[in-house]
Amino acid sequence: GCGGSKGASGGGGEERVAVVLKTLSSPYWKYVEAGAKAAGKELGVDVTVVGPNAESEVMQQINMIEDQLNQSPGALVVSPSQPDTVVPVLETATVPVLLIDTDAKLKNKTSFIGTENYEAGYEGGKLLSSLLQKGDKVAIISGALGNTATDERVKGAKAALEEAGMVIVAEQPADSDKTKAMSVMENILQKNNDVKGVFAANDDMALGVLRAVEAKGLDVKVIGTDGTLEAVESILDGKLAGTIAQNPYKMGYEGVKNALAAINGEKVDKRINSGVEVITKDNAQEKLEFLKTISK
Amino acid sequence: MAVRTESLLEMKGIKKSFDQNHVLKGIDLDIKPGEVHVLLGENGAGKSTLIKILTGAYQKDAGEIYWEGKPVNLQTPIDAMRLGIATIYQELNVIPQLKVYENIFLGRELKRGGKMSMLDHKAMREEAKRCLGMLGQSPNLVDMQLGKLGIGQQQLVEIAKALAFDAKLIIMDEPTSSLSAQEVEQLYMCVEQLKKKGIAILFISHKLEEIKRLGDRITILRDGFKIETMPVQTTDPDYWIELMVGRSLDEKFPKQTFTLGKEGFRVEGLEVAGAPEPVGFSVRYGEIVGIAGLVGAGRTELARAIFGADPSRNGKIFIDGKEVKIKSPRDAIDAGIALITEDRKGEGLLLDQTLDFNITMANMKKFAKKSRLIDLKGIREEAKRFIKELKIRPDNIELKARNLSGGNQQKVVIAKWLCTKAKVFIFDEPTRGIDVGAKVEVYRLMNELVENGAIVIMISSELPEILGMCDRVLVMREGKITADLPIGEATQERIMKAATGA
Amino acid sequence: MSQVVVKTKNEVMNGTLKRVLSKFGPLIGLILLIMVLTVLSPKFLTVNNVMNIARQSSINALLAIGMLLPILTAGIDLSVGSLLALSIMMMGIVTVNMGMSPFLGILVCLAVGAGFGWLNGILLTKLRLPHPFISTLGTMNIARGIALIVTGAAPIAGFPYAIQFLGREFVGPIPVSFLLVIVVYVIFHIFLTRTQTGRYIYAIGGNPEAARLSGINVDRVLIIVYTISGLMAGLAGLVMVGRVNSAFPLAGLSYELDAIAAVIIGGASFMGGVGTVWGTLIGALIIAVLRNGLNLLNVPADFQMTVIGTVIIAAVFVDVLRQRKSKKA
Amino acid sequence: MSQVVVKTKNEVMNGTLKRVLSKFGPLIGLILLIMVLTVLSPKFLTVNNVMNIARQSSINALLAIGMLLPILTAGIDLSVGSLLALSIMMMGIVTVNMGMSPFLGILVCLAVGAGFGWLNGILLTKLRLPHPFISTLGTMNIARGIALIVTGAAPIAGFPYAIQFLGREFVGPIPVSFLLVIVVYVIFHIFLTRTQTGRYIYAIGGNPEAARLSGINVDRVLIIVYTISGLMAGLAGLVMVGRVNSAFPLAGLSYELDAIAAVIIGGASFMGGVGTVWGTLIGALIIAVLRNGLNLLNVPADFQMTVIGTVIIAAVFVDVLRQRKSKKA
Ligand SMILES: Nc1ncnc2c1ncn2[C@@H]1O[C@H](COP(=O)(O)OP(=O)(O)OP(=O)(O)O)[C@@H](O)[C@H]1O
Ligand SMILES: Nc1ncnc2c1ncn2[C@@H]1O[C@H](COP(=O)(O)OP(=O)(O)OP(=O)(O)O)[C@@H](O)[C@H]1O
Ligand SMILES: [Mg+2]
Ligand SMILES: [Mg+2]
Repeated sequence: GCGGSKGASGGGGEERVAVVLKTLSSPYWKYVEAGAKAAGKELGVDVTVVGPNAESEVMQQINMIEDQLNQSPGALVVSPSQPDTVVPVLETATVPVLLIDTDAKLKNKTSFIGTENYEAGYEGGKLLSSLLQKGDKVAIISGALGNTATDERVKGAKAALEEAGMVIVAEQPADSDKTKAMSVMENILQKNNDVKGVFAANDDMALGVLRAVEAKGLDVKVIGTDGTLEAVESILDGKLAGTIAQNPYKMGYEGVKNALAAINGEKVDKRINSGVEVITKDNAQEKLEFLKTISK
Repeated sequence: MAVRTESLLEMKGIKKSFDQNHVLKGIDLDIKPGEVHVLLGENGAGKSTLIKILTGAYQKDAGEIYWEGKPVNLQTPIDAMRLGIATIYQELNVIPQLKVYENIFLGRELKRGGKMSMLDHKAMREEAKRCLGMLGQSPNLVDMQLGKLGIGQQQLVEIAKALAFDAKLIIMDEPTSSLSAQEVEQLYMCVEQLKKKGIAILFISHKLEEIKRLGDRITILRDGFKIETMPVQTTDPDYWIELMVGRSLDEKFPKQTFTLGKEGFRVEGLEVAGAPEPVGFSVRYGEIVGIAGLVGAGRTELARAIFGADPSRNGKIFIDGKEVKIKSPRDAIDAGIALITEDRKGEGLLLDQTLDFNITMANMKKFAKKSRLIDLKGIREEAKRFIKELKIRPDNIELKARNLSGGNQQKVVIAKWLCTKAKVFIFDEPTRGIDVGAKVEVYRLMNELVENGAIVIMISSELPEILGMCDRVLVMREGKITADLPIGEATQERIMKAATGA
Repeated sequence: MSQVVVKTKNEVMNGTLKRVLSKFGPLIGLILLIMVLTVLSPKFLTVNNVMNIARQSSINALLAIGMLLPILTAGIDLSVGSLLALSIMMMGIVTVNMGMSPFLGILVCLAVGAGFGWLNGILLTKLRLPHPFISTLGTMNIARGIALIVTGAAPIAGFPYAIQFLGREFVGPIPVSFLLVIVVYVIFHIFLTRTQTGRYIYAIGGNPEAARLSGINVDRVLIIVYTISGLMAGLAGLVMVGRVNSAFPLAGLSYELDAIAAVIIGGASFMGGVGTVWGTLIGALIIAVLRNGLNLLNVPADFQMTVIGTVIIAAVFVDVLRQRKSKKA
Repeated sequence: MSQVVVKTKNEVMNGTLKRVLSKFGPLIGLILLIMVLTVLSPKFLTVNNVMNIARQSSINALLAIGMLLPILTAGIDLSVGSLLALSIMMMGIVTVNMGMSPFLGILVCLAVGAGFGWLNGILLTKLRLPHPFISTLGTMNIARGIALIVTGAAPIAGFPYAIQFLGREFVGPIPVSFLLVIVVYVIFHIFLTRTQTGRYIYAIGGNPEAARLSGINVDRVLIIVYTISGLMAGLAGLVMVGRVNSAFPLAGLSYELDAIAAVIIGGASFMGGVGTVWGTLIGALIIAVLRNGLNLLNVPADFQMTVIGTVIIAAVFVDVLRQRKSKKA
């Protein structure tokens, strides 16, 4: 869905919830948007979803929060690109503030809805280890260094892989870019052609890695993170070994739902875990159908 | 060493080469306070190079420089300026984006107080007005943006820049090449005043009359060697030429007269931007028509308008009685018109491209083969032909235009337009900066063009060359053609009268 | 047409008006933009929102005025975004991690920016790299790399109030950061128009060879130019830290593009020698107003890019049209 | 010194060698880099790895050769990364979503790139925007916005083999994409040195006014230049799709920087008129070799940027040193 005006369906008197995401330029955040919009439709809330061009546009996100607050919404749902940065502006907010996907040390927040990225990475590491033997060589593909979400995932994955006794022979960045990930993997294979498994900090990179592996005709287990449509399809085709989905749709949906609850003065849990889903061949079909319904 | 107190400046055994090109092979030069010392030599003889070494713009390979008897080491232009050397370079060295007065004080701004204080714009303006006044220029000029001025006025600003400087030696590298008679006269008066104040002047020029008039001593350079230094007044210009080109020159203006044919080129009611009324004139086969006038008379504007170089223009142009529509330079070239522009650096050359590239640029079509690829060999041969014909030096087609001497650059621009095989040639100050020998070559070329059935129009601020080479003279003033004189009736006085309106 | 015309007072006035307009050329683009947004959104022309814009523009305004100098010399500084990041990371290490005085921190922040800027200048002039694109592309990567290394990519939060002051506080309704912008711009205006070095910057951009032959120490001026550009990156970082109370190594990513856009929209030329302080301010405001307006109108993110692209072209085109008219008249 | 020196055969040889060196200047930087990496990693100089580098460099090489043209005219094209993305998204829609012929898809891909490039040229010449930085910054945003809009930011996968061929296949050990690069570079070399338009490109960059007065239709040439640059973005996109078998709207993000870097490292000048096809190839290879080497050596992520920055400066500096020496000699 690409329209922003669909929320304005009902008559006046609707509550308005502003949702400021890290970006809207990737499928993951589109799922969050879809969830938020769906909740708005079901509950009769006017939902505005905005986000900068890229996750790295941190100040642009702050500006967007300011501009949304300026229009006095009933509540604000935010997914901070850099957790600490939103604190000063959100502290001044006089309306309920809910954080989704990424938490921040905000005193006046109503709730945090999401899964820690560390946990997602940890699950990914566990999944990869379960497919391999102890002592197997693995590689990690990280996002652009300094991107807190991918950095946390990498930390989690590393911890799980090390616990399971895997040998991490390479850890290289590919800036969350599919093409770069492919090149990086080709180069890693050049030196370590006995790598048995790869953890990638997002699905795009996982798919790029997969391409490099396939081209060499090697049997390497590749695990991604995010659970995008493309990744799930690849799992169904028996290519990608698995991905860790953080349930972005649910985050968006719960975010708006609880925002409305807060506006109405109802009690909202301080911490709502949207859970992670480990997606492998077993449950991929189900996930695919769900993703298809929400992305129309 | 001998006592040197007599000399202001002494250069000894100066050597300089660029790559394999040995330009200066041991030059000696001495300049005394209050004298006008002239440097004379063919294009590419190394005059500009020598003075650039003196001003710290280039580094010498060998030799010594003494200033007031003491050896000096000139690493940068600042070093030379500190000694009291002011320089008017051959190629304009101005900042088009800055105002006139800012250009005049560039590098030596006046300030309100100490070293760190603000600039004193007011004082600079006043002082700039004074310097421009010495050259007979209006004080209103000071606040103009320099880039908006014509090339002649820019040159005057350069001269004013040197005057504003409390110098002991002023170097002038072809200062009069872009000036017309009136400004030249002002400059001569200026030079005489400076001389009286004991300021020495190192003067480079290709104009023999002016050397005779101003110079005290003359040094002749040839092939990187100093040939001779001698007093100006007691020696004969023909002797200088002999020393400088290695042979004697029979005639300075090889004028040939051809039978006058029918009208070949006609301009009717042409509205030139900035001109008060439409302009028209015609040229017949077999004649060379000169256009004279003062700086800023609008001659260049007229030429550019004919050529379609400036937009919005009304009027008709006929070649052989047929009207040609000209909206752009491309149209003009297709119609067979060539404009040899006056500003070789700004409008003529690709400084970073080779000579063959430059020479064939306006006529690349000719070298496209059937395969639509360019015939590189053909280009090189054509370029070599022109280099030989115009005696461009060094005769290496691979050289970048930037590395040629000023006069040789001018020849490359001429070659570029000869290469187009046009029918109508408009030369705008074609001999600017060209040495006496080469000038004759250019004049011969014009003769040849006329003989072979081309129309030739020459815009020039050099009255002698107008009088010497043209069959008819148009005089312009403030955008209007104020006189149309057959050469028999054209005298210096009549032309000046029409040009000044006096 | 053909007679000499005595200038009437009216015409003289017109002339002055024209000069003012041509000086504040891009202003017309800004005014048009403001008019359109005022019509489209009732929230746009409120004190609150105007102050928002003032605050949101300040970081880019500071980077842009620094960027003006290299561009005036026909150069460019691609490193400002990275220098901003490195400056604030170092400030964070000094004040938060090591707990030293906030004033020392501010000093470190500005010094790191200026120091790396100086390095840009040295690389350009002493190593004689062919174009600042290369040297600043290099230091852009180097500085970003160091910013990532120093804390292992971790962000730093919890800065002392003294550091936050500039980016956070208000004087009445006016954000301190915007007052800072005004002060800085006034200083730059004086610097560029009234001091020797300022004029030399224009001269070098206009014709570097002529500048050198006029005895200007071109290298020295260029080093000053890049040092100042780096210093402004540090200052912009200080303001940013004040706004978000944290420093992170990816701060300022690709900010150089916005800064360059502001300078060019403001009427400066990549060919050097042309450009003004006030034009740059207007350029920065155009960008900030545009972003703010799009947010107020809740334009979806993917459409925002398209709109921003179109408006950038349109804003400059308005100026081009105006100049063409004033030339014809 | 003053006598005429007869050139020995040796000297003539030396001269030729020098000319070759000065033509392939940045080559020395590349060779040095290769030597260092060969020593550091035994895997580096293997056929396999060399082919890897060839393949990895191809996308940037194609963008860079397109970028060379605007830079030769003293311009720039910031939009190539975005045009790449838009081209492949449209190709995806045509072939995957709508199931049309892959050849139509390829045509669409190239046409979208060329079409937007043409628009860049029109904006620059007909609207008379002051510098292509503005027009291409505008279209960079517009094209990226559209790329995001057309599928709502969703990627498209599963391209037919005919489309994947270029980016995926090998002829013996040699990747087809690199053969494509070679062919394209040869064509560009012929275009730039042997055709009228090619030479006009150099002329315009060297002195636009002189070019115009020499009868060159400057606007027409500039439009061609930007159209070709866009076309190459489309072609690079085609190779990318072949490599990763999917199109995504954020593809090619900030690829313009790598392309510009390759051109400048390859010895071209932002001032226009200077630069060669082979230099550009070497520039693209330097960047690819560097990235490959960092991966092979498993250099930690945080050090990579710093190393890249340093090597960019060093590679160019080597060339500067060489030129300075050859001038002295
Ligand atoms: N920067 C340079 N690089 C290479 N060669 C140069 C350079 N500057 C000058 N030359 C060469 O040095 C020689 C002397 O040039 P110079 O400009 O000194 O001549 P000139 O006597 O002033 O001639 P003109 O009367 O035409 O001005 C010429 O052959 C020229 O090609
Ligand atoms: N771009 C410009 N902007 C404003 N004024 C200009 C511009 N170019 C030329 N002028 C002015 O127009 C007038 C005519 O200049 P033009 O160059 O045509 O004269 P000219 O007779 O050819 O003299 P010159 O001997 O200098 O070539 C001059 O006063 C000049 O200062
Ligand atoms: Mg000379
Ligand atoms: Mg003239």
